[in-house]
Amino acid sequence: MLKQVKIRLQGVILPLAIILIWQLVSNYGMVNSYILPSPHHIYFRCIQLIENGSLQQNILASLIRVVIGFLTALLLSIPLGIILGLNQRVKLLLNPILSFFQQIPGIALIPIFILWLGIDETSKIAIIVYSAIFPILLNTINGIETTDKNLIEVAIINGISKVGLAYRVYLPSMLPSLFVGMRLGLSYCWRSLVAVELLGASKGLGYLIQQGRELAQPETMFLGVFIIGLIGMSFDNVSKGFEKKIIRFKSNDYKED
Amino acid sequence: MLKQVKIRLQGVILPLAIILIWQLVSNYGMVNSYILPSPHHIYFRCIQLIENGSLQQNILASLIRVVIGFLTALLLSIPLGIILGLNQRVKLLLNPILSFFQQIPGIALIPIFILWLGIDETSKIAIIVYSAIFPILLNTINGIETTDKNLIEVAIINGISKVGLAYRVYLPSMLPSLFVGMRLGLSYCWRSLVAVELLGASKGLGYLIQQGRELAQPETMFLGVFIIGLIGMSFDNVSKGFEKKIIRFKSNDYKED
Amino acid sequence: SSSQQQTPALPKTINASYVSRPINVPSIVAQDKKMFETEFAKDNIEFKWHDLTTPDSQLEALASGSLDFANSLNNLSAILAKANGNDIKVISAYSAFPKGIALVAGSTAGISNEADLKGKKIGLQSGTMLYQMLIEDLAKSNLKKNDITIVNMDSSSALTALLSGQIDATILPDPLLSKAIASGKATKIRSAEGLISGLSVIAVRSDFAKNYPNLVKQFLQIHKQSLDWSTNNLDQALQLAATKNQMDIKAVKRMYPEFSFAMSMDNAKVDLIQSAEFLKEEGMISSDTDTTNLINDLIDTSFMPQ
Amino acid sequence: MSLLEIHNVCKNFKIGNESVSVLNDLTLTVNKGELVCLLGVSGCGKTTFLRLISGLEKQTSGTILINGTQYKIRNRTVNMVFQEPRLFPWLSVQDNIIFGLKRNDHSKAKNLKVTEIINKLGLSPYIHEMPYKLSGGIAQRVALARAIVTEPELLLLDEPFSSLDSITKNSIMEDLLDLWKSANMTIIHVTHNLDEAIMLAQKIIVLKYRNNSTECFDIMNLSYPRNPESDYFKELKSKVFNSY
Amino acid sequence: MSLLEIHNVCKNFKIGNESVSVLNDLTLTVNKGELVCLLGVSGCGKTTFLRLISGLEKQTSGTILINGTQYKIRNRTVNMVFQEPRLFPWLSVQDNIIFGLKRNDHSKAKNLKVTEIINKLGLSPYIHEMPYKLSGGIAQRVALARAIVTEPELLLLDEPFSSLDSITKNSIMEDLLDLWKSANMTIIHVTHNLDEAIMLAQKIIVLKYRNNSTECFDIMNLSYPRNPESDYFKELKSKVFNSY
Ligand SMILES: Nc1ncnc2c1ncn2[C@@H]1O[C@H](COP(=O)(O)OP(=O)(O)OP(=O)(O)O)[C@@H](O)[C@H]1O
Ligand SMILES: Nc1ncnc2c1ncn2[C@@H]1O[C@H](COP(=O)(O)OP(=O)(O)OP(=O)(O)O)[C@@H](O)[C@H]1O
Ligand SMILES: [Mg+2]
Ligand SMILES: [Mg+2]
Repeated sequence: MLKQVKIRLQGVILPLAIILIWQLVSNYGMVNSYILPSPHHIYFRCIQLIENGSLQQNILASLIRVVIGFLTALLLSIPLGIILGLNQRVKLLLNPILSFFQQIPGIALIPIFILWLGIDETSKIAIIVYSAIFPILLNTINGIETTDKNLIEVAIINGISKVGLAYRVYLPSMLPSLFVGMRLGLSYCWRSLVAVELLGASKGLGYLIQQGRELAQPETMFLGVFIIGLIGMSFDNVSKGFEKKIIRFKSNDYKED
Repeated sequence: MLKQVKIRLQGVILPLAIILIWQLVSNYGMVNSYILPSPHHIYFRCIQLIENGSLQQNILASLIRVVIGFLTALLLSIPLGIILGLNQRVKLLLNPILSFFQQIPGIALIPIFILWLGIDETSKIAIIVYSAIFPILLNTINGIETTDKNLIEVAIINGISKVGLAYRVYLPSMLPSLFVGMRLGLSYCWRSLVAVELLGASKGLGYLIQQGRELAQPETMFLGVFIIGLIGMSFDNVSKGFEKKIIRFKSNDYKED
Repeated sequence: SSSQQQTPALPKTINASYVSRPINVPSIVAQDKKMFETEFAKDNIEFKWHDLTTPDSQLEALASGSLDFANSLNNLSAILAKANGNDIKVISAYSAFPKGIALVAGSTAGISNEADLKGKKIGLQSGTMLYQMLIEDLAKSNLKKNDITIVNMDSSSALTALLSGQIDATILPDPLLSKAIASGKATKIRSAEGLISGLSVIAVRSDFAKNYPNLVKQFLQIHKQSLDWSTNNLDQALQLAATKNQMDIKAVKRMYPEFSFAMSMDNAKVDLIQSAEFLKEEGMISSDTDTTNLINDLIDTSFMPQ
Repeated sequence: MSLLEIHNVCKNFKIGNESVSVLNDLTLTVNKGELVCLLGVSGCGKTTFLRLISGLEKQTSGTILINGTQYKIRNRTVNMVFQEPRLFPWLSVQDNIIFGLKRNDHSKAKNLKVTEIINKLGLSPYIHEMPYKLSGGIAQRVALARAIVTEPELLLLDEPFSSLDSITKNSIMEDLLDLWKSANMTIIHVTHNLDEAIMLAQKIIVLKYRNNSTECFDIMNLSYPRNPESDYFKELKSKVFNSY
Repeated sequence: MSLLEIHNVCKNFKIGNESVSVLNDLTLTVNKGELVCLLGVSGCGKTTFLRLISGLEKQTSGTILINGTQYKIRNRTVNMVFQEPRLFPWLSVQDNIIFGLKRNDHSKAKNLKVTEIINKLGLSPYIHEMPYKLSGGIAQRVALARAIVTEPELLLLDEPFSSLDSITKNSIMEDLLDLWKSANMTIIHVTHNLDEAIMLAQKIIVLKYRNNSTECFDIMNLSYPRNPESDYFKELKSKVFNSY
């Protein structure tokens, strides 16, 4: 128990140290406060926005978008990844087109999204989905392809159906890869928020960041950044914790002193 | 040989079909050419820009940036990934901060990059590096962590040094994961170009896309998109081919009819 | 340091931003003719251009010292920056093109004048000159912000949204404006003339201006030269602009008359104070700002060529 | 009645660019309910042979019939214990063992049977452990249990006792014989241990190394339990040994 | 002179929240140049014992000394053949075999020796193949070769012949004896096969299941090759068997 706490504490040391130095350096005017406002100013801004209630609204708006976008990305990319990982023909057919779209900047897709999906939430979700889908897809495929063939043979000889194979062998075996994909995908969801909320949003953390930049209010921008970083980090940690719970089968390994 | 060709052909069918339908639909005025120009128009624009030499320059400028940025990302993230994958203490220390930065939109870092790195190439490379680093890092860590402990024991008992362990056991074993990370990282390099080349570039494919947007020349924008897609796809294919060559040890697997 | 009368040694390099779009002829010409490079080379100063198109990056680069001059900075951004502690001086006008900015409506939106905007969906980026124009325009027809729906998006997206019928109206600058009208799916309601100045300016770091007043003067002098050259060689200048921006020469020729590149700041102070008041009303700068003081501190016309 | 018919089966593997023949023109019949032991030197193709029967590998030519028809894998008629334990690392011992049971087949009777098998194989102390904690011999027994609980018509065993000490092995062999008799299973048991074959088999088949021939020793008539120290067996042993 | 000294060694494993004792107060000495066979029922702790000696696992209490000092892993004094082949899937058979050789140790003499070992283990046809193409027995021999070529002072063998047929095994056992004599190696050989132990060992140690005792049978004096059919051996065999 105590050890757990100690370990947690270690991770906090570095961030705290950085913030402290940052504040000190700001106090002595060693950084340009127009570009890098002091933590104290950011905190002050935070309190301000909480008091007028707008921060909460911004967070909520983004949170909903990210959650919906991320879940949609999961729903699309995991089955697709399984199909591509298992079926060589489909893979050959779709590979070039996927490989092409993998490279396209999200901003370049905006006109198409507007044309087809309008300027409401659908388009925004689409951009989020697009940002998250490839890490999940590629890691799913990798998870499938690196599944131990020997175990698949065992499952097949035991009469497991294709669906059973997918969720009783491939799924548990690809979990580590899948989690990497999900964690990456989720963080690209957060990252995409600025671009997303340039498109017809009047609320959200990305909007806050963009507004902060345009209105030359760096503390607003950094507040947005901080909150995205913190929420994203929490999600990331939850997912890591989840991963640890699920993937129980890692063996004890040799430890050197 | 013939089979190879046939397989390649299959992959081309779908993209060709899409382009054909797109052209037909455009011919009949079924899409708004101010939003979605016809392939023919894009091609025409392409010829124009090749003839005045500007396309080549744009491609070259972006190519150099992406290559340098990607290589820098590799050089940073693979060793870091190996260290984090192997050393639990360092991981605990750095995890929160990495997890935090993983979520931050690149655009929010631009002021800081400008402050510290100026507005020349360094800042642009930094944005590219930032876009690519996390997929490589996380997949490297995953590759390290999923390396078969049994093989590591064999290596240790055979007196392999830590460095030897890294490049004779971990490296080959994590190659599939590493390649996923690299392919993702590379494509995020390409994706980042628009944001990158908003920052003081007068050449590049991202610049071209942005120009197309600002001057309401959709065919210029789509040309940029196409070229990014095609070059990125070629890189992706080269990397896939490379991967196949290197990872020879995949076993034959059971094929169902 | 003001007590020390010796001027600091000349800088090794001068960094300036330029924006070539939509048709910023002076910058394009100056760049093409290497006017600044040649002139400053005489003092062994290297002159470097940076294509920074977004005002945010320009201002951040000014604040961090990576940039000494910013060309074609829109007046609202300059005011916002100044109000938030980015110490810059506006030393000259760069351009103004109120004629090249207009309110357009989708042809099926049923809007023929400002009064029809009531209850409509209008897409534009808040906090910009375009937004300023909208507010001024609404005020003229006794409408308020709440009478319409503003959808926040950049102009490029707004054009797409307008053409695909997702919004009823928007305010576009050229060349997006002419594209919209040429498509036949949008009609022009009115231009920005008489509503806003549409002014963009040349700004310098205050630091730099204080240390090297002569260089600042020289800078504007060269800028003026580029303007003179353009006027004297108009066809050539427009051709350069067309090539630089990959545009049709006809489009450039059609747009050029909408632009004024006059450096004069005679009316600028009034315009800037009006803009600052607007920002204050919109809550974008602090409500206790003394706008006149702010603008007085921002503008410095002492470097203007005679 | 024959359960398994193998006619002129060949199996080549591609090694580099060459095609190397591992099994060549093999013909063989196994009757329903028979317990066959398959012997042969290391690398002669025993595992390959089992994989062909199970359908995991396709023969290069020839036909393999189970119950007179071509076997469709996933049919649960055949199960196999592989040469390596191949346990699912994410499942506990218990979940590994019941992996092959149909989901709707968790009746009480079935559960009792599974428990009985677990007990007989000495696995009850380990049922909640994860595979990486198991010793080699325990893991092997878990793999054996996993195949047995599905009660296949044809059970293929690829050296299932290789990691077991003689005491454990003898007790398990007895249990296997019991099960074989009661469940009316057909078993093909690959082993490299002559004594094991003689203790168990009704028929001993020796597969020759990269060659088209097999030799078959019929000891169907002999009753169990057998005494490998008897003169008959010693003679048989040396006969089999010489036929390698 | 003793090479290996084990004093009051205990090893507990955590299973769930319980700490289960696998080895309890074990004390043992192995002399330089000795060939010891270690027997014991499945799951009694033989593998754990070897892992403790090799340094891959740390004892819960007690001391293990090699050449009088605590052994530092990576020192190349000890090598081990694991119970599973554990071949590197990305290396050919040849590269697997020379994996443990120091990079600067590719002298001609060394190469000759490696080739000799490859030939003796019957691996020459397979040297360019990848591990997944190998049969169980061949893979096991590759693992054996990999350990032998490094010529460790102390060689730990964990059931190295479990997947081999008797012919192959007998020939390899002879080769191992030759090597042992010529290279002055010390060998601890875990096996579950009594005959094997009697054919090879100078000392047979029986490890008791979850218990603190071992039983030791000294047959140092007997010369090789041995005849397991002799009366002495039969007697010894049953003695050892009864001590399990
Ligand atoms: N997938 C494969 N590709 C190429 N060669 C293979 C493949 N599988 C097996 N072989 C070869 O076929 C031969 C027979 O292999 P098999 O595994 O059937 O032998 P075995 O009789 O089971 O041997 P052991 O007793 O050692 O397990 C071996 O030489 C092996 O190298
Ligand atoms: N990492 C571990 N965690 C928990 N228990 C373990 C672990 N490793 C081994 N054990 C337990 O310790 C006991 C001894 O295991 P060990 O592998 O040493 O047996 P063994 O004598 O080699 O058996 P076998 O002949 O079957 O290989 C077994 O009950 C096993 O379950
Ligand atoms: Mg085999
Ligand atoms: Mg063991």
